[in-house]
Amino acid sequence: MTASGVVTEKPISRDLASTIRGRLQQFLAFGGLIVIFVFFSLASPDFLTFSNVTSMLFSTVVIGTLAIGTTFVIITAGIDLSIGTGMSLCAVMAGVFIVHWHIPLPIGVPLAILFGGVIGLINGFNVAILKIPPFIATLAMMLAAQGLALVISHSAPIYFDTVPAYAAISTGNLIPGVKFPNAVIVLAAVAIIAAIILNKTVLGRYTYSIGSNAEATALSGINVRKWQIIIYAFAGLFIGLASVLISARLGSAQPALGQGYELQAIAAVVIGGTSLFGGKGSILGTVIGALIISLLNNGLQIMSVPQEWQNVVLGAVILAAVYTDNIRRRKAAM
Amino acid sequence: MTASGVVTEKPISRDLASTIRGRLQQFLAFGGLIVIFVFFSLASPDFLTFSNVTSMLFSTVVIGTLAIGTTFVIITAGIDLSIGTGMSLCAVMAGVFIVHWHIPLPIGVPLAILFGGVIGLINGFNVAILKIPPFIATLAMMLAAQGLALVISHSAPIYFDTVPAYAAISTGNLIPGVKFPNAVIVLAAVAIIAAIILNKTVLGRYTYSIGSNAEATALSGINVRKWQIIIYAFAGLFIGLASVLISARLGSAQPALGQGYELQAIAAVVIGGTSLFGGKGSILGTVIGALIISLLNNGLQIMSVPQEWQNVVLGAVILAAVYTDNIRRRKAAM
Amino acid sequence: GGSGSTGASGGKTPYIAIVSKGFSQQFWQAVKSGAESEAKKEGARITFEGPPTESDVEKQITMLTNALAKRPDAIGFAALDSRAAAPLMQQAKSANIPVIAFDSGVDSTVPVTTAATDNKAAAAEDAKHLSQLVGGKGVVGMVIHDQTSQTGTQRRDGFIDWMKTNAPGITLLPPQYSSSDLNKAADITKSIIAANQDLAGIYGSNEASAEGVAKGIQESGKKGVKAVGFDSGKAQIDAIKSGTLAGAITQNPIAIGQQVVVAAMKAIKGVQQPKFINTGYYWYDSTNINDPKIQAVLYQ
Amino acid sequence: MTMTPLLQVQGVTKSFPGVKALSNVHLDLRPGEVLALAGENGAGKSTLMKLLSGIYTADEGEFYLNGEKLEVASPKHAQELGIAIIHQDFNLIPDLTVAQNIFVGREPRWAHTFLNERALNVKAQELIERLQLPLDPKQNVGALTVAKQQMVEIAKALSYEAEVLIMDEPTAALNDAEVATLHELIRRFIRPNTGVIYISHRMNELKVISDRVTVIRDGQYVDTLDVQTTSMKEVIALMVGRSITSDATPVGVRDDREVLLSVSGLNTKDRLKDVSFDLRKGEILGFAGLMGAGRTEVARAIVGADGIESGTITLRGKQISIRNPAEAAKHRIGYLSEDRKRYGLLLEQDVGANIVLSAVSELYAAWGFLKSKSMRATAARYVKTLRIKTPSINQMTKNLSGGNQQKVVIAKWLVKDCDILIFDEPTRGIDVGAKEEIYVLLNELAAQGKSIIMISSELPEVLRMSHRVVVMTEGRVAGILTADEATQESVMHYATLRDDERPGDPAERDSFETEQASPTDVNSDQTAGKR
Ligand SMILES: Nc1ncnc2c1ncn2[C@@H]1O[C@H](COP(=O)(O)OP(=O)(O)OP(=O)(O)O)[C@@H](O)[C@H]1O
Ligand SMILES: Nc1ncnc2c1ncn2[C@@H]1O[C@H](COP(=O)(O)OP(=O)(O)OP(=O)(O)O)[C@@H](O)[C@H]1O
Ligand SMILES: [Mg+2]
Ligand SMILES: [Mg+2]
Repeated sequence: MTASGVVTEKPISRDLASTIRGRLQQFLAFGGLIVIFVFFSLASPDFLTFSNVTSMLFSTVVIGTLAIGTTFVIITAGIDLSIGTGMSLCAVMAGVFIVHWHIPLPIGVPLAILFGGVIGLINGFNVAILKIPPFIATLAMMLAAQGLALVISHSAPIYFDTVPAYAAISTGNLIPGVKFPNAVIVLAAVAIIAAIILNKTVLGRYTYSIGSNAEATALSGINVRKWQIIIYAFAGLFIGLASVLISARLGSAQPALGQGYELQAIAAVVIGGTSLFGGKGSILGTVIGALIISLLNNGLQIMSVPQEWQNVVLGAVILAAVYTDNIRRRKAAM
Repeated sequence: MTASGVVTEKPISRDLASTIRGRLQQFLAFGGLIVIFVFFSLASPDFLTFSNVTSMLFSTVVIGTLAIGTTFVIITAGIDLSIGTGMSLCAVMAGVFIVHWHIPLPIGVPLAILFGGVIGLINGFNVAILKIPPFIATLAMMLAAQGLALVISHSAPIYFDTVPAYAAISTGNLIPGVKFPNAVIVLAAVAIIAAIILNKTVLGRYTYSIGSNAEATALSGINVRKWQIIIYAFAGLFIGLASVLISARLGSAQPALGQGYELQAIAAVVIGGTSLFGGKGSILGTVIGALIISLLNNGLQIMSVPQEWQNVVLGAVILAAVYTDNIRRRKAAM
Repeated sequence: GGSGSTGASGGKTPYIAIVSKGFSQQFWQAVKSGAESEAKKEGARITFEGPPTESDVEKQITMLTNALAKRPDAIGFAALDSRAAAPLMQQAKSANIPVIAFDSGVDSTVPVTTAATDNKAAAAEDAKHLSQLVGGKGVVGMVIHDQTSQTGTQRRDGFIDWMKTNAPGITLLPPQYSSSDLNKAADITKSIIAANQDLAGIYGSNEASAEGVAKGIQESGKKGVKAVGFDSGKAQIDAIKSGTLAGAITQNPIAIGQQVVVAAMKAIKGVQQPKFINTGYYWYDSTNINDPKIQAVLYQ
Repeated sequence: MTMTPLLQVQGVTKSFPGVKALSNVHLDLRPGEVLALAGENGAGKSTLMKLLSGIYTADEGEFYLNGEKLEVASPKHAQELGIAIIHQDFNLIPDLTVAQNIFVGREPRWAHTFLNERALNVKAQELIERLQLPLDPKQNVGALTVAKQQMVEIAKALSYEAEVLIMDEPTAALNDAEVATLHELIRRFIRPNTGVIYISHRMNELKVISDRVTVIRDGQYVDTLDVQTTSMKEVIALMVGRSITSDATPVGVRDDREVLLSVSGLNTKDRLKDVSFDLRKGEILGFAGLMGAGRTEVARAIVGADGIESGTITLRGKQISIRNPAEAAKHRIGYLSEDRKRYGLLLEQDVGANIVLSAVSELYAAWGFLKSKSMRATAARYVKTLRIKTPSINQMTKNLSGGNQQKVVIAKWLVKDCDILIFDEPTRGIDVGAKEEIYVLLNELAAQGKSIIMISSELPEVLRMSHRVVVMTEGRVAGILTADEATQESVMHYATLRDDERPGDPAERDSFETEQASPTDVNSDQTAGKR
């Protein structure tokens, strides 16, 4: 065959260049985070201390875990509003399993996480099979979970103090001697695993495909319904995990805690560059998004900004961060 | 000329049939509402009383007004998270205008409504010009408005009792003798006006076309940015109006009230059949959606369902309502 | 926890970090203003923060953690869930930061003192007055501001317990919850009235709920329902003056705020003080509302 | 000639990241002419047109309209200047009706604000009737087939009363009959002060409609030729830099092949009536018919994309029921949709991801993990074989030229090892050279024993590829012809058979005479010699 003129010359070197550029972009997105970090470090001497940075990371854990799970759902062009109250329900179930039924931790904790998977499974079923728009399906789940958490717990916190080992899941220090809470390590591990799944597995690939064009994906012979259910159920596991992390941190399952977390988690995902219209997104972005939010909250509190002003500043900084990120991306795309 | 064989046969009769079918569909969507209504009427003798129905309608007013405005934004494939706290901020501003600055009502009230427009305008600017995703732009506004409402009001309600006429905007009875609150009449009027604007004006047409395919709309020579700003600003007026209605009802501007209203309003819009992906939606649907939510809340309270179960039932009914609506539509589309 | 030494008293203005149960509600704003005015008097610097809702335990814990990171000279803390805060209490102790608990007790030996009201007893007082107002019989509804928080449950349970033991003629409706949303409280009240035409009395467990109860009664046009509330606030005081509300229990949030700062200053200076400071509550109605003693505890 | 060109392009250069789409291109359009623009996929045709219509701005170069320098700031500005364009990728608003789409931005109004919907529909109806297009002004555009959407684009462009009309592959989705209609419209549009730039990969059509043809290759100007005095062979040679020799008849026609798939009595609620046919092993079965004949419907029904009312599908002698395309894939049946943008591509994903999509879990995964290396190798191989013009397999598919996007869709189905491939308009928007290569590939697949259903609106293509031709009309199978029987005339005869119409019924035949005549006309250049 002739006419090789159309085949691009040196595809490899060009490929490499674009890879480096992509890396650089992510690095720069990270840059926004770093700017804020440096600012606070200079602005307040209390900010850049080991214990404060640790506690900032610690406060990222719950939102971060929820956000990572939701990233999958949002990349499929879905949404999950049930993560906040779903987390309360899972925490209550963890309490029921572990405190009331005395199931040992090595079984009870996975059970609680799986319970999150069941919540996701139901969401997935409603979305994929009953064809309920994700917003409504998960809104309904949000309401139901909220109610059930109260019903099951009789509107009272369930305390884990009969099982002292439970708290160690979040607050213990795996690395002996260093006061670095386990929850942060768990978040890091989970982020890495999620990133691998999103980028290196069939599940991840189909997550992107479905979000890009569900119809084209279906016509390519992929069972979109089945995969949607799997993805929602998989994301649900993160609800369960978050519930364990938060209830271990607090030493109790708080049945009314959690509403509003969905918005924060979704915000982290979106700030991290994932599109609500599906097809685009990354775990690294989500983690950065979650860090930006908790960094800002922490920094503003550390700087003793009056609370009524904190939200004003938070809003403005989020806007500025995303705007500069936009400009950067447009520049990079030139 | 050629190719007459391809012309569709009997386009007129098909047209008529599809029109009738369309009407029937809306009637049936209404049907979901009616089923719930009839159920409660049978289940509790206290439900179907003039005063209860009035108060149910009254309780729809705020969410309904917010939802109508947001319908426009959502049809453009946008979202507005700032409606709840934006409403608080507007209410506080109404207090500042009317109570602190003694601006007479006929000017003060429009000013407060316009202030809502300004909030929308800023959102529109951030979305259209700075290209911030609507979710983030309005999330930032939500945070900023929340903070500003507290800052401006010094975290204390502003009472309108020096201006007794203000309360009449919501609670007065325009129709003499009949205890039918003005706010409900305002909502009805606003819904009709909004429906006319959405269906019969250029603004409405561009709302749909931007949501349906913004790129194609721009290529057709329409200034999409300009119209996006106009639409957000227009939707903002409803934030202002809702703030007047709620503060007139309560006799005070509550700076901390409002968060969470955005989710309810968006839920009303989506339950009413508007797609979060843009291009589709109607004011009638939104009003039905808002009515379904407040009907369920009211009915469950009237039936003295324990509150923790109310949310569970609410979730299940919303799911069922939307599911049946889906089936009906699929059937109708056959 | 490397939160260094306090090193405060060395000429620098002492810094007191106060973490409350809420922020934007009137009650907490009154506590805040009391604390601020006292701090001014004492020459101290304070910060005052609280989570958006009284169920947001995690947010409060984070706020407390951040407060500790600022190495304050003393901490004022109103725990949403005292057990969840226990490790942080230990951390404060090891950093030699004295803790003043307020509004409710902290399940820990760390706090130097606790300035709190007995919410259960206060709610019982409300129940007693309502029972008298309705003549010991009839249907009584409750609009409670929160389902799980300590103030919510104590004010609910205190009310219910008193009614159950002391007023057998009264039928209590299941409590409904307003999430401290005035608008919602008004809607709930109207629903309760619509469903119970024979409603004799109704109780609102905080400012928003009480004000909502007054609004709901007013909007429904129903006459003869006796309503009692909790806390104060302009609209509530007006409702009491106009008779829509029969009366209410108020605590003294301004004094609570002041006492937190006073106690903190004492603790910083190492002055001994009692383990418990009762901040008290007062019943007020149209008869005593202009009493200077009552006027002093009302906030608007 | 000394007259000022209507439109002149000089020294235009345009680059995208990693791609130099145009370099120093010039072109002039004379008043009163149809100028064809020819070039391979990715040569830069659409890019040039987008520069003219204000979508992109040129890196270098100048434009002149009637001798005056032209700076097109935006699409709206282009409209105001009298430049109208039909885009290759549709730019329609799916949730609006046909009428609303045609006049979007120019709606009849009262007081500048209120829409006069009735006037809008009347205006649209008038336009549609004047143009003789089979459209209903009140129908939602999103519900239309590609062909009809194309017509909406045509109507919209013609409604502007422009001086310069740019048509970027307006006929890619059209049937010969509709092509003829369009040509008639163009002829009526041409006046002494107007001109048309016409892009198409159907070479025979250029001969019929255009006066001159400008050829570009790899973003560079090659030559401009007078159509009257040039043969299309020369144009093609200039385009692809070599001459195309094609054997113009189906290969491997045999009638002793075993039946693989048998469809019998297929009915759908909407369109199909009693559709029956057999597909044999190693066979290329062509599907011909006018627009709306139901060919796409048959394909979608077979793969389970749409529900069927009755009828059986038998695969290798066993009756099967296919509820969705995933089940079809399990039976090794693949479907390439005619609407690449809506049903074929993940536009926001890269080329590599698209190419391997349908084969991911089967060929490129172990224990759920992707075999990235082998995926990339495969993608790179198909980019090479199909000569997909892209800077790398990491390029976003959206950024490819139309024809190259189509090649990506084809590659996707070549990667997946299907026994039965249903190709719906597979060569839509693909240049002549690449078409030949795809034909070769299809013939190779058939020779390997794969069965192919090829739905195409280009009759010459159907005739040169198909072992047998199924002709459909109005949802029915009007006739099944062998390769020998299938000719322009016989196919068109069956394609226009009406319900209950006996072949040769003179009264009914009358109304289709013109319709049959014109396509024959159009294709005479290429096909007359072959048959
Ligand atoms: N937005 C874009 N970003 C990057 N590259 C682009 C973009 N648009 C076009 N290109 C590249 O520019 C070149 C020319 O594309 P163009 O669409 O003009 O080709 P074409 O001649 O119209 O081809 P076809 O016949 O396939 O439609 C192609 O290599 C294409 O990949
Ligand atoms: N008159 C019509 N009314 C409603 N729907 C129609 C009509 N004509 C066609 N359709 C729809 O369009 C499609 C039918 O055209 P289809 O694509 O099957 O025909 P085709 O033979 O493949 O023709 P082509 O692909 O050339 O348009 C189906 O989706 C059908 O529902
Ligand atoms: Mg092109
Ligand atoms: Mg077709």
